[in-house]
Amino acid sequence: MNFRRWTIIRRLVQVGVLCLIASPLAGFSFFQGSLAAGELLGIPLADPLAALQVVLASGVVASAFLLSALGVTLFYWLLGGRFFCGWVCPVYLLTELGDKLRLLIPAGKLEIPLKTKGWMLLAVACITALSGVPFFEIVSPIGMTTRAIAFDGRSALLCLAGLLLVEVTLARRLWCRSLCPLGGFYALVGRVAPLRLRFQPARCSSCGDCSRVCPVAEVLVPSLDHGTEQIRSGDCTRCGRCVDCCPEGALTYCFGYSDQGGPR
Amino acid sequence: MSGAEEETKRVSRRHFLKGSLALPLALTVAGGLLTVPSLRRADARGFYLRPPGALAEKCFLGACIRCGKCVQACPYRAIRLAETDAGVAIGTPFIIAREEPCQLCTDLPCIKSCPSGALDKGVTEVEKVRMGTAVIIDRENCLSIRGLRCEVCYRNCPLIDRAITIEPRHNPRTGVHTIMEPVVHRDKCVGCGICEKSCVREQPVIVVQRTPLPQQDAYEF
Amino acid sequence: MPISGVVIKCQMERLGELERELHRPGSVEISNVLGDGSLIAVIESASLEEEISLVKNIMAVQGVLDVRVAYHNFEDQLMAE
Amino acid sequence: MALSRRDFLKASAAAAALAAATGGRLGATDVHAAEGGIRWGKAPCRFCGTGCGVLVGVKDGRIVATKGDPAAPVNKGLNCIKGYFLSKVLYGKDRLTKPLIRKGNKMVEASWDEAMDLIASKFRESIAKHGPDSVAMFGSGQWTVFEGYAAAKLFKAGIGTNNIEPNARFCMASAVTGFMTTFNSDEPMGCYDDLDLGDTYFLWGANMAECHPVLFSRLIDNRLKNPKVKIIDFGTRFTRTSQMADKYIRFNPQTDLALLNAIAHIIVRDRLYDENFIRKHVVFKKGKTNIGYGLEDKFKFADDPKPMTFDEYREFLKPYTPEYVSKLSGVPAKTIEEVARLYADKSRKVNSLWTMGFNQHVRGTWVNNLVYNVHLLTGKICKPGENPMSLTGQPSACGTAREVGTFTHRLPADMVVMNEEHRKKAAEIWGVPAEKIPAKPTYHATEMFRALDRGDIKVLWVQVTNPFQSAPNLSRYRKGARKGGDRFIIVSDIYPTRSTELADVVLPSASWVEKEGFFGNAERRGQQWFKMVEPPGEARNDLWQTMELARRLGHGNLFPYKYVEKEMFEEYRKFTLGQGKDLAPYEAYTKARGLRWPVVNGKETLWRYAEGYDPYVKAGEGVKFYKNKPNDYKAVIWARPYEPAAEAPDRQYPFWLCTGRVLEQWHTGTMTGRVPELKRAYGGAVCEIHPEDAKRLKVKHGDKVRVTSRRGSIVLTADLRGRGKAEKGNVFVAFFDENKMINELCIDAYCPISGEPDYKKCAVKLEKA
Repeated sequence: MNFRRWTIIRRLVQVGVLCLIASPLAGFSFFQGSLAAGELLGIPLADPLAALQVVLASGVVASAFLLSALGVTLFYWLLGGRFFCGWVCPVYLLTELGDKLRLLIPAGKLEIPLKTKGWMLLAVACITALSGVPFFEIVSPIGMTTRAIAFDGRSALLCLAGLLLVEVTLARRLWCRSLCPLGGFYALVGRVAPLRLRFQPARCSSCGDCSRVCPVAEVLVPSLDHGTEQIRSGDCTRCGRCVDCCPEGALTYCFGYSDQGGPR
Repeated sequence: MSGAEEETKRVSRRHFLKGSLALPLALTVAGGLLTVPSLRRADARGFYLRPPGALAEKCFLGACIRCGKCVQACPYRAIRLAETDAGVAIGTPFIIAREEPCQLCTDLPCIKSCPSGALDKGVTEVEKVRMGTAVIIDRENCLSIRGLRCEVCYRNCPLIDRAITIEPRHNPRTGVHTIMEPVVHRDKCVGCGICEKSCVREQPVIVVQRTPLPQQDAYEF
Repeated sequence: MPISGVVIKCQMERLGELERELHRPGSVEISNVLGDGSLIAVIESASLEEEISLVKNIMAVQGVLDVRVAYHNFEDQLMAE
Repeated sequence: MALSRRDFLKASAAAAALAAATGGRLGATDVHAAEGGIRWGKAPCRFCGTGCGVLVGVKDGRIVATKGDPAAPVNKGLNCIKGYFLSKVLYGKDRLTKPLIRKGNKMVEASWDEAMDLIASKFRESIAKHGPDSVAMFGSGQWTVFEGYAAAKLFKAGIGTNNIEPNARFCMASAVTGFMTTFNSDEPMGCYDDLDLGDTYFLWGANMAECHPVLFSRLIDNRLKNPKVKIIDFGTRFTRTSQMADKYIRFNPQTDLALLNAIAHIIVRDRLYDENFIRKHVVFKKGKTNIGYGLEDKFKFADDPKPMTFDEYREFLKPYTPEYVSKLSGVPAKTIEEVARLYADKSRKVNSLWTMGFNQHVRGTWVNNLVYNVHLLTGKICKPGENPMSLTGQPSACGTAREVGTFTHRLPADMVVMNEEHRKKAAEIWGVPAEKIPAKPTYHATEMFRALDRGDIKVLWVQVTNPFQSAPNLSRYRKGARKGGDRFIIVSDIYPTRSTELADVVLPSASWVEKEGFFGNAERRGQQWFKMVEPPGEARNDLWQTMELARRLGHGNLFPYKYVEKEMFEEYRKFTLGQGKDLAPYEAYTKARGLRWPVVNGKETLWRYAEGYDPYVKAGEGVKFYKNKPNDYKAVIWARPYEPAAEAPDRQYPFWLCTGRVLEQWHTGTMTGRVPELKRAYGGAVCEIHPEDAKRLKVKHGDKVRVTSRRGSIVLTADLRGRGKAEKGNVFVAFFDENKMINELCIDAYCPISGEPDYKKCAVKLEKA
């Protein structure tokens, strides 16, 4: 079916998030803060990675903070970990834009493995512990973007422009696919997440449209080759583009686990 | 398993070693080398006037997650976020007293708003706040010390007669007037910066600085 | 170190000699002599105390009626823009 | 040539000293070379009644510098923060530089000719149609002597109306009537030297620390030198003055009347009075009681003094026992006893100082009388370091408003229009037929604005003041001003104000050293200055404006001067000679740093009525109140009872509202408001509330509160940490803020004798806004 239902919904959500972050500027008060920590209708939200860093960096333990972080983790676990990347993170939106730009100009083809994210996560943890500052919060393009939106942090925009440039010229979706430690974190969560993509081999006509649109094809393709029932990889962002583009409707969202094996 | 698969496995392992391990390691080293010195630089860069209840600078830099909630909580728009030029302090909240000092809201909304504990929830009344200490850095140019009736800093101090008092002394220049010298009391001054804002000189002669650490002294009197 | 301008009122008849008597380059410099019997002097000193004592000394000089400090290193109060 | 910094310093030093020695102008030429082209001249400060001397530095036709004048006896080179920024008050961006005429709702620029023609025609019309009492002038205690004198002469001797009042009616009138009723001559016997010489100081309703900063610094220095010195501050609000005083005594608003009677009661009861002094120098009198509050239009009052004996006076004081008054005032009886004893202590030199707390009072005249009573009973008056002293708020409230007599009922030098002799003398000096000067006073300030509201006054000219921010019960009079009809309002000012916005014609004025001037401060010191810079654009001296109107109305002959200021002053001086108010020749003032009248044979007078100081008191007389002929040269002790305020808190409006000033801003802030530094130092008016009251109202520091009286309502920021601490049940708001005009809330009740409104007491309610 070529009506791109999920993509449209997802765009709405992504833009919604941007508006949410910008809302205090317009004088609204139902949301405060940013993605690192915020408050929606009085419910405290916290980025689990940020919380982790605070503990590692300063040893300050604010229980309420950690609790809300846990809540957020559970939320994303339910929706499939990197659902955060695909549906919420403004940088993902940015790199998607990069993706579009790549079609227009000769783009670099550097390949860096998805697993790197995990190692980056570890790296951030180590540096944070060593330096005593929440390292990722300092360099994170996510933090920069949100601050740029909510508090017009002008200088941050430069870094983002730089990121976009790299994305286009060096490697496709470099940041989101391979480097973002937060993505790495949610990839771990996503492995055991109940919300997944369901694949019905019977319907598949092997047209390969899905693998063309998928930001992390290397986890989609093998699963399809093996004809497994679910895409179990934590790297899948549940973005649903494959669902939208599959002419046979062989790919759908599903909730719950199937015991069938297959590459993670 | 077929040989081809074997092949891909080995390739991917090598690939794994080359890419997904080497790169993060490189980054760890690089990042570490970058951060630690720049952290020191941030300290050397001198004094950020932090919002009320902020932990000691080093600890604060660790505990603050740069979310900006305190900025949105401040009714006087006194709190702003540091830009990239602040090194590791990027995104942390601070106050430029000369432009808009902390008005010491009775209910301290900024502290309430801080999620990570970088602003200490234990600080509940304004008298307990310690953002810094006001210091008269330029006695030569202080009009009050010159004998003029200024004392604007004193009269605007929210802890008037506690944090700043007037020490009157005879003015030998005129012989019949009093020099009414404003004196800051470190144990009471909260460092809100209202005095710095209100000083009438072009360059404020009273400014908020990092509160000096008490020095161990064997002598008691 | 303080610099001040002072007006020294003198007995008319001793004006001339006082001008010479009081003039000490580096500490007390007479800049003008006025018809009404007063000397305009600039006093330089290392400290306020020294300056005060200088003024006291001048006051003690026989023939000096009154010394008024008219200016005391207040130059930046000019606020010239 | 480039001077090194050190050389520059030395040059400046020499220059300043020279300026000091030669009175600025004289030295100017010599100084010129020395200080990179800055010429120095002397002038009194433009602000309060203290009258500090300043040196004004001029370069290329612009004031580039000011500094305290080291040669000025009042301040010896010091200033307060307002004086420090004097050089900036004239150079605000929005300075008025062209006459403006109202066309519909717009003010359009016009030439002086158009403007003056229009004004003159309006005056002529109105006088022809409705008589001379339909035109009026509202002037100022910031008028130079010349401006005030010219206006008074034009209106009283030219146009032939007594419709002339100064804003001093709003601040000094009660002091005047106090002096007149007790001594039959206006203005204090003492001078600022009393601040150095005394050892006991009672401050009544005066926040000297903020409103007379340099004098306060002098008073405190006296205490630093002399451990015996005691400063006792009576007030209804804890101020910076209270903070530095030895004792702060809070009393319930309006009960100062009772307190002073209680003090007298104790002094008489325990025979602590100076019998000899009383016998020689004092008579006792009583006047009417229940004299009303002047709330209704056209309110008239005439006192009817009856002599009484000491015993009758003793009887009158009977009820004012410390116990009774303690209940009334909230001051412990013990404290009242102590205070009375301090006042009477033979070993102490006692002074009383007061300002608006006494004067802006529905019984202002009475309370002034009562404080004199205490000094007269104890004979602590007319002695060095022992005097009652009324401080003033404006630079020439004394010099112009009071001495020149720019009130509806007054003529120069203590004379009044009601007195035929006085009219004759004035007419003679002014060279007009005696009958030209009307014998009946018309409206005092408040009544003047009521008359404007009613339409009895058609044409009103406002000079050097801002009544449509400073008048009480403001909303009524602001509305009245724009009611239309034949009403026509002219405002002369240097900046757009809340008054110019109501005007039909706005005239751009010259200010301070943009013209030659003469001020008289609170210690009878007259101070002259020369014009030093040109006013900006087409701005012009108010003196010229008044004389120009005179010329166009055909009264040009009243001002036949060449060197206007000098000749006018010499003419005015004729009034003062031999009256115990003698002024020196103009020349003398151009050299001196001011002289305190009476000046007889070039010698100024420090203490009036005192042998050895006042040339009018002959050897052997000791003290003589020689101005009080009607009471054969004795001062009057008045039996004045306690009477309640015009409006007191009730269930509906439970708080007292008091208004006043802060150090950084002056009056309606039109000048200080143009100095960015002062604006930053104290930006806007706030509402001082007692923490417990605030708690009850659930108001925190910084919250917005709505303050409402029966006359108006404004929203202010609550201040619980401020420099001033409101007492329970009281709130205080400064009146300088043109965006928060607290006077809209003030009641326009006034002292029936002085006509001065009570800005210190009315009832308001507070709500969290």
